[in-house]
Amino acid sequence: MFYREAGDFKTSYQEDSQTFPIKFDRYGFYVALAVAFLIIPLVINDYLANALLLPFLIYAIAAIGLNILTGYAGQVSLGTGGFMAVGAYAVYKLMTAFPEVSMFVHVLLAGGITAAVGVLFGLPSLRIKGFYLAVATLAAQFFLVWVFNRVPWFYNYSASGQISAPERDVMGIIITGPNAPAWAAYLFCLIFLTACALVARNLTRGSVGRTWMAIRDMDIAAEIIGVDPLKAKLTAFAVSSFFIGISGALFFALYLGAVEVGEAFGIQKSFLVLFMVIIGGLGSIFGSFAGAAFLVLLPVVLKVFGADWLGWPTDIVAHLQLVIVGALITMFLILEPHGLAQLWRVAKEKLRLWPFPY
Amino acid sequence: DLVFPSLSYRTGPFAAGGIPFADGYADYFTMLNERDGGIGGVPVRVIECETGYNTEKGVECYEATKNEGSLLYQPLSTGITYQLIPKVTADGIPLHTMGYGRTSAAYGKVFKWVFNYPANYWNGASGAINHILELNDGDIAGKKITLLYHNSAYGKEPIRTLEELSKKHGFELSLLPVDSPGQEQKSQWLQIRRDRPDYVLFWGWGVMNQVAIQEAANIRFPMENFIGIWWSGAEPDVLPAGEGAHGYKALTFTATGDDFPVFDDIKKYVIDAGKAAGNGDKLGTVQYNRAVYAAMLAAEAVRKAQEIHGVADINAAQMRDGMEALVITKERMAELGMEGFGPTFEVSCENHGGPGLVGVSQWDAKAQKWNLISDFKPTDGEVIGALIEEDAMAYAKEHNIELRDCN
Amino acid sequence: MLDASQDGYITEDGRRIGGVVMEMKNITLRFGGVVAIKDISFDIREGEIRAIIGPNGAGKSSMLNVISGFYVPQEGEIWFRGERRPPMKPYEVARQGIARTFQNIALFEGMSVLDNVMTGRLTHMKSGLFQQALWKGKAEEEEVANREVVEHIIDFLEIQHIRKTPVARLPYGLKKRVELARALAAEPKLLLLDEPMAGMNVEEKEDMSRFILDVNDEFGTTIALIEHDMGVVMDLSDRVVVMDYGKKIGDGTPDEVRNNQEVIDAYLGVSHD
Amino acid sequence: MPEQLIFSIEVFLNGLMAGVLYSLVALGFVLIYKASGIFNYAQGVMALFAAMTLVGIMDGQVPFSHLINATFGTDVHHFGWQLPALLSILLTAGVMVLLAWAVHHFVMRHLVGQEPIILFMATIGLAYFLEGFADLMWGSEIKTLDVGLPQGLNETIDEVTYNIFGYGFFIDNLDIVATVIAALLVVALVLFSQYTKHGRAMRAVADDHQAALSVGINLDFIWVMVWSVAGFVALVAGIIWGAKSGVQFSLSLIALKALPVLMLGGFTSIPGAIVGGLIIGVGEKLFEFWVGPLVGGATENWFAYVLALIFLVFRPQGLFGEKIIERV
Amino acid sequence: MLDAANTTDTQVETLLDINNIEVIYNHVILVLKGVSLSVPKGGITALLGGNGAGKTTTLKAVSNLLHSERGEVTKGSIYYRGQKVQDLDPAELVRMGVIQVMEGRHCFEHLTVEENLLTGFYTRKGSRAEMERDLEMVYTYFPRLKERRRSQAGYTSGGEQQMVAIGRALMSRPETILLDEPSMGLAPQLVEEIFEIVRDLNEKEGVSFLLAEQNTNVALRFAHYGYILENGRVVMDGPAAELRENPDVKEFYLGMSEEGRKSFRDVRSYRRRKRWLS
Ligand SMILES: Nc1ncnc2c1ncn2[C@@H]1O[C@H](COP(=O)(O)OP(=O)(O)OP(=O)(O)O)[C@@H](O)[C@H]1O
Ligand SMILES: Nc1ncnc2c1ncn2[C@@H]1O[C@H](COP(=O)(O)OP(=O)(O)OP(=O)(O)O)[C@@H](O)[C@H]1O
Ligand SMILES: CC(C)C[C@H](N)C(=O)O
Ligand SMILES: [Mg+2]
Ligand SMILES: [Mg+2]
Repeated sequence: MFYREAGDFKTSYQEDSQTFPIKFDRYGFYVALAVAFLIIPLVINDYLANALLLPFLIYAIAAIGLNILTGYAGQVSLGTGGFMAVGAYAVYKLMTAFPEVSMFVHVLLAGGITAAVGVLFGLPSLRIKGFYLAVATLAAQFFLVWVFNRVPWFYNYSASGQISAPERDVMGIIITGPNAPAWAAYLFCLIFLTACALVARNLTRGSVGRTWMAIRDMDIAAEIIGVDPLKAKLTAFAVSSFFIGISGALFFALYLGAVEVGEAFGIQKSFLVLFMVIIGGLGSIFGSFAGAAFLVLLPVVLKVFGADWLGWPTDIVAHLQLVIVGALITMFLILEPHGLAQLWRVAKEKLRLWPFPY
Repeated sequence: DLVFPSLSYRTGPFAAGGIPFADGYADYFTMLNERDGGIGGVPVRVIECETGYNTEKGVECYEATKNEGSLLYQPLSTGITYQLIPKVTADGIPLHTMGYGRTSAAYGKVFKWVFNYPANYWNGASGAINHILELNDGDIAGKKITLLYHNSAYGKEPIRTLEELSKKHGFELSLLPVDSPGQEQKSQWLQIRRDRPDYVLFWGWGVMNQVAIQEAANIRFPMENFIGIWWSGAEPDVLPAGEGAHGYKALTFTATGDDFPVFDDIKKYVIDAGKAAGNGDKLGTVQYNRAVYAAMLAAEAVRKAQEIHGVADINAAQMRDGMEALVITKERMAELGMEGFGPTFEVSCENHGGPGLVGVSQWDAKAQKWNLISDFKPTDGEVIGALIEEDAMAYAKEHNIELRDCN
Repeated sequence: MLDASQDGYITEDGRRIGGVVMEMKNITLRFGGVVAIKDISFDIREGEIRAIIGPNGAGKSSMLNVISGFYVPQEGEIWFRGERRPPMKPYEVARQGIARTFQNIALFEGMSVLDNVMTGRLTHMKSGLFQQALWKGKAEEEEVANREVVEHIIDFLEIQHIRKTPVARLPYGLKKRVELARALAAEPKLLLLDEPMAGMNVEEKEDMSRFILDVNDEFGTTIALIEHDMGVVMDLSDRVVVMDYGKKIGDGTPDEVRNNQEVIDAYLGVSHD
Repeated sequence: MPEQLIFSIEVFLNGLMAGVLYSLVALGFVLIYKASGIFNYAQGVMALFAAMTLVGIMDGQVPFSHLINATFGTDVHHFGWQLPALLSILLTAGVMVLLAWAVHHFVMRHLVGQEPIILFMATIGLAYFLEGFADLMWGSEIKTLDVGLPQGLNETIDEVTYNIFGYGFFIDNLDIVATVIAALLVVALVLFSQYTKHGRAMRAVADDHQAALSVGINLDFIWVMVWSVAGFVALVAGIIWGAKSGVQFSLSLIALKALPVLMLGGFTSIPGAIVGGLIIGVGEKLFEFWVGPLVGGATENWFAYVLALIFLVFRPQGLFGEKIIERV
Repeated sequence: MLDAANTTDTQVETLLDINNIEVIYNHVILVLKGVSLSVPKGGITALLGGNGAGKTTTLKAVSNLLHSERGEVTKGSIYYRGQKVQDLDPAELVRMGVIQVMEGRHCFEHLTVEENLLTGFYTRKGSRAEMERDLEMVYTYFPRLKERRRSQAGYTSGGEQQMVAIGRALMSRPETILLDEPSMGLAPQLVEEIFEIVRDLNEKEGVSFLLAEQNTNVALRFAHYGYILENGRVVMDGPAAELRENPDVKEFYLGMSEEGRKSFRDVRSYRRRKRWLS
């Protein structure tokens, strides 16, 4: 038996509620961390960073954020793009206003500002539920984008309304702008992602996480057994927006470097992140990673395969890519509506039982 | 070989403009390869990469192609241009945004790697006002001019210049943004009906063009007072409105029609040979022609670079030198089979934007063709120059860029 | 009638029942035109098992919903522990020490049994968002302390073996038991049970009865319970309220109720004994 | 009459007309939602697909020609025929039925009973697929659609109002046609869902799949039927929007215009879709017209959503939505 | 219609025949581990057993409603009137005369009571008049429904919803009704009432029933034959009268000890559960 949890006994409740209760998983996690922090920075290049790794890390943060709101607290949101925009513009204003302050601080503050905005737009969730709420969050999406497009103060009165990230450093290492080395930007994002994932995991395994899930699974019952729905929903909006704000800030400052709000943070972005969450698995942090990886990789792989290897015309490849991505998404949903995370869980269950079925 | 990535968009909301442009760009290089065996004996390789007009994909395309020995980027999108400006500057690859992108990139002292000759959006704005001035014998004080624009970086570009010009000439400017993609413009046109502006200037792209022209025809706005930028004046924009579009004007920095020898060569060596990038039915249309022009400018810069550095297989830095030393003369255009197709100009270290000569074309619905009704004329360099310098300096300050010494 | 003096009474099997914990005075509840509860008054005493019975649609569940603050009656007063209760949100009521189970199981299907029962402890957990985010200090201590309480209840209800199972996979009877566990985890002063034994067979009903009696015995919890199985009601409860069409048609000891002709006509059909 | 008032009336009327167009798209949503609880995001792309197919059939385009040419090195483009509009519309309707069947058979059938959000995501996947598929099939160039619908200023209204107010109102002929068509469609659909056996079965399916199965309702049939009807509604929407702004990608984005309409009207109500559409049409046009210039314009995108949001805060199930039955 | 005594009589035609079926949910959860039973024409056959024994699963296996729950019959066979019915879809079974009344009532909340009933007519080819007639028939069995015909089913009480569910099934003119826990959550007199109606339908209309029940007491009073299911296996079966007298059944399912029914209060310690198999 390859994967074991039998014989892995816990002697205290602390141990039982730790992040990776099973030894095998725990070691896997350490190995992954070591590779991510020690090995990848050595081999990284611009293409890897800009086409794959940065978007993956950044989207994973957004996906964790949305997963908290949608997967754990059950509030479907289509406003992710708008909230990412808040993070991006917040960090832009901060970076340009206080150039000497560390980017760490700016990004965190941007998250905080987004959290506040998130709470504001989360208020209607008290009355509006399910899909109606999903569509209501679109109001946030469109309104925020419009505001950033409209109010010149946000883009420092630049002629075109674009914002672009000036060069900033962390302890002397440049991490934004074109001169930032790939490994530095990568590590910066990775640190945020790791921290976000750990915080998310801590929140979801404790009482806050349980209030969220209770609201998700049956809000009336939750309220009757003592969950304050206002507090539960608003903390979910706040925490979720905090993460999404961070990801928006990184998306702008480290990944794209220049942003046009309607284009970069439009409704498509909201859908994309929601997809990541769903393909990855609602209510699973691991799923957020898996979903982000899948949807960042897939188009690139398809493109490289179609255009570069088979040499097909780019438009056919682009069309086929839509067809394939669409088909794969639906296929995934059909095969495993609970996402990659569930697939992984089932695989583990099978492994555990192997070679004896049932 | 000489590598030219083509960041094109044959899908998505702006495919209508993206397809002919991508075709023209590729076909011209194919023609050079077939006819001349490349440029200076070195074959040209075009790498097409689909962006869908999407900035993220644009960045991905850039990163994927930049290590292929790419000489020049033309993303055909103001949005992508903004992402690429810092990147090409860091990587040392020239970027040519012909008639789009960041206007102040014309300021070569700050934007070493970016070029936007022969004309930019501020030239466009000024050119349109000049045309109106001409129609009104130089006095447009008190006239009402409305700018109907794509609510994006692209559409907002002319605002600053128009504001300056309205101060200078005393016309009243009002702004009407339309959100992308712009299929619904009813309110904007009802507003135009109410305000009765004397002229409507128009910065649109994609479906927005077609709808605007249709709506203008619907409310019977006098078409000759409706003037679009060069990206809003192609065949697919006017055809759907039929007769109604007759008289609509669009600015341009290229000639119209396929009456130039270069197109015969393209037909002969590319389309008839079955080597066309697309269906081959776009030749002679506005955007196709403009792409041929863009490709021609690139090829000329290569020649210049080969001349300067004495190597045939040039690199990106050499390409940049070629672009900065580019001189387009009447004679050279004639040699290329494109006499009078575009303005003549010179690029310099300070000025990456060319002279900003702008012409006006008008749609003839009966003949179904665009006619050039005004030659390529200079625009208000005084106003524009000052604005460009101001904006470029602000950028330099924000990004800690040291001015180049151009002497 | 029993001697309902201020300080309670002694039951047949010798348990001491205390003073009035909860008193409903002239409650009326309407939904649009439907009058679900019509001017009903009754009380619940400390330590007693109080049953509410009546035909389907009589308004029993609505009454529990009124007690737990989910429905707000148009008229009437609610007195809890000697004070008139101001209008309250359901979660505030829960924090006062009133827990309940639901007629149609309302477990959190996406969570494990353990997590479900832990949600019952929410009213006892105080650590803030930041502490939890870092999983330091109070957050962890609290988690462990409450986990111990919960484990005790899990042992008590004999659901150790399914601790980590997602509740969605459990059979009905176990779900009911988990729901009871969740309510108990709150260590309520007053426990409301809405048809805890619906859909169970005799054996399971016996178990459930045992649990209910033990809760009452061991923790001294006051219990109000709705049930259709007359055997259970008659055996377990100290006093019974009978409702019909929103009105109260009987109130008293099981024996009194069982022999009340109005109750027989409206509800029992035949006399049960 | 004061000029401002006259302008407002004109904008109001145009808003009504625009609203009807939104309703038309929203209708397709409502149908599918009612019958299967699926929030069909692909409705917009279906309109695009329908319109492209219609143009393709009319102009005798060879489907997948680009793909065929690229793989086999051939050079086929057109069959060289030009079919009459009506026949093409019928053929396209047939294609939409086929599409309905395929969507159901390959996708939705396997997702029965999943949570709404999963279904929603599946339809977004479907939207991607269909968009790529439509482009592969017919090419992504912009196309003009002309089935002979009148377009442009309506002279009669212009004249009549000019005589009355001294100002000729602008009403687009196309909008008038759209209004009539939409009205007919709505009446037909309401009658169908309230008074026929299949309509009733459709509503039953919406409430409880399992129970519907248990009484012998053939879910597959109902769903294919509903998707077909929605496909037909999409075709109508595609024709009208296509005539307005050409047949191209952006047509699929009209879905986004329909969402606030649905929210406002209630996801399950056919009359709601209409009234919601009208309120939003009028609201956003008037707002853009009067308030837009003060705040810099381009408010239409968000105004509809914000308006719907405000409505929802007071009526969480939308204006006409079925009351959410909340009991424990 | 059928006497409890002669259910074992071979004369009687067997309608439904389930042979050794196995059901798996989600590809991993094995729920039925070989269940065999048969339902004779004109009888009321009860399927008894505790929670999670697999009663509902058995019924759904017959009516083919398992698919929508990711369940699957992996072994064994099911015959109705000698025809293999495993691969039919539920609608075809309804047309053959087998209809299920689901556990937990499952009314169409937003349809009116009458519309709910009419959905039962969906598979019938009958005329309008026939439909009206059947509707009347249902209303005579359930006069209460006639009063509430115009109200939305979502707002009717539990008992009424149960009636709607049964009435709806009757509208398809079934030969066999698979009735899942009709007594759940109903007040005692309603339980009696519903079972009386079941008996009426059985005797007057000749409808056969396969009845899943927890309430062993009532079920054995009205049924002719019973199967006891535990843990996905049939552990005992026999004529209802015999089962009623079986000491084990008495103790575990009827809650009686030698001295008659004992009080719930007196069960002082949890009994070690005795299982036939587990
Ligand atoms: N949220 C609500 N909206 C409208 N009517 C309601 C609501 N809740 C309950 N009712 C109505 O109030 C009446 C009483 O319902 P209630 O659920 O309290 O009955 P009950 O006594 O618990 O019945 P049962 O034994 O069937 O559970 C019923 O007629 C019911 O339809
Ligand atoms: N959709 C499903 N997925 C997974 N397991 C299921 C599913 N439905 C039922 N089960 C499991 O199958 C077993 C038998 O369930 P079933 O509903 O048939 O029992 P039952 O005898 O009808 O019980 P009850 O009296 O509670 O209704 C239970 O353990 C249950 O958890
Ligand atoms: C063809 C284009 C470059 C015009 C485009 N709208 C832009 O981004 O500027
Ligand atoms: Mg109740
Ligand atoms: Mg069951």
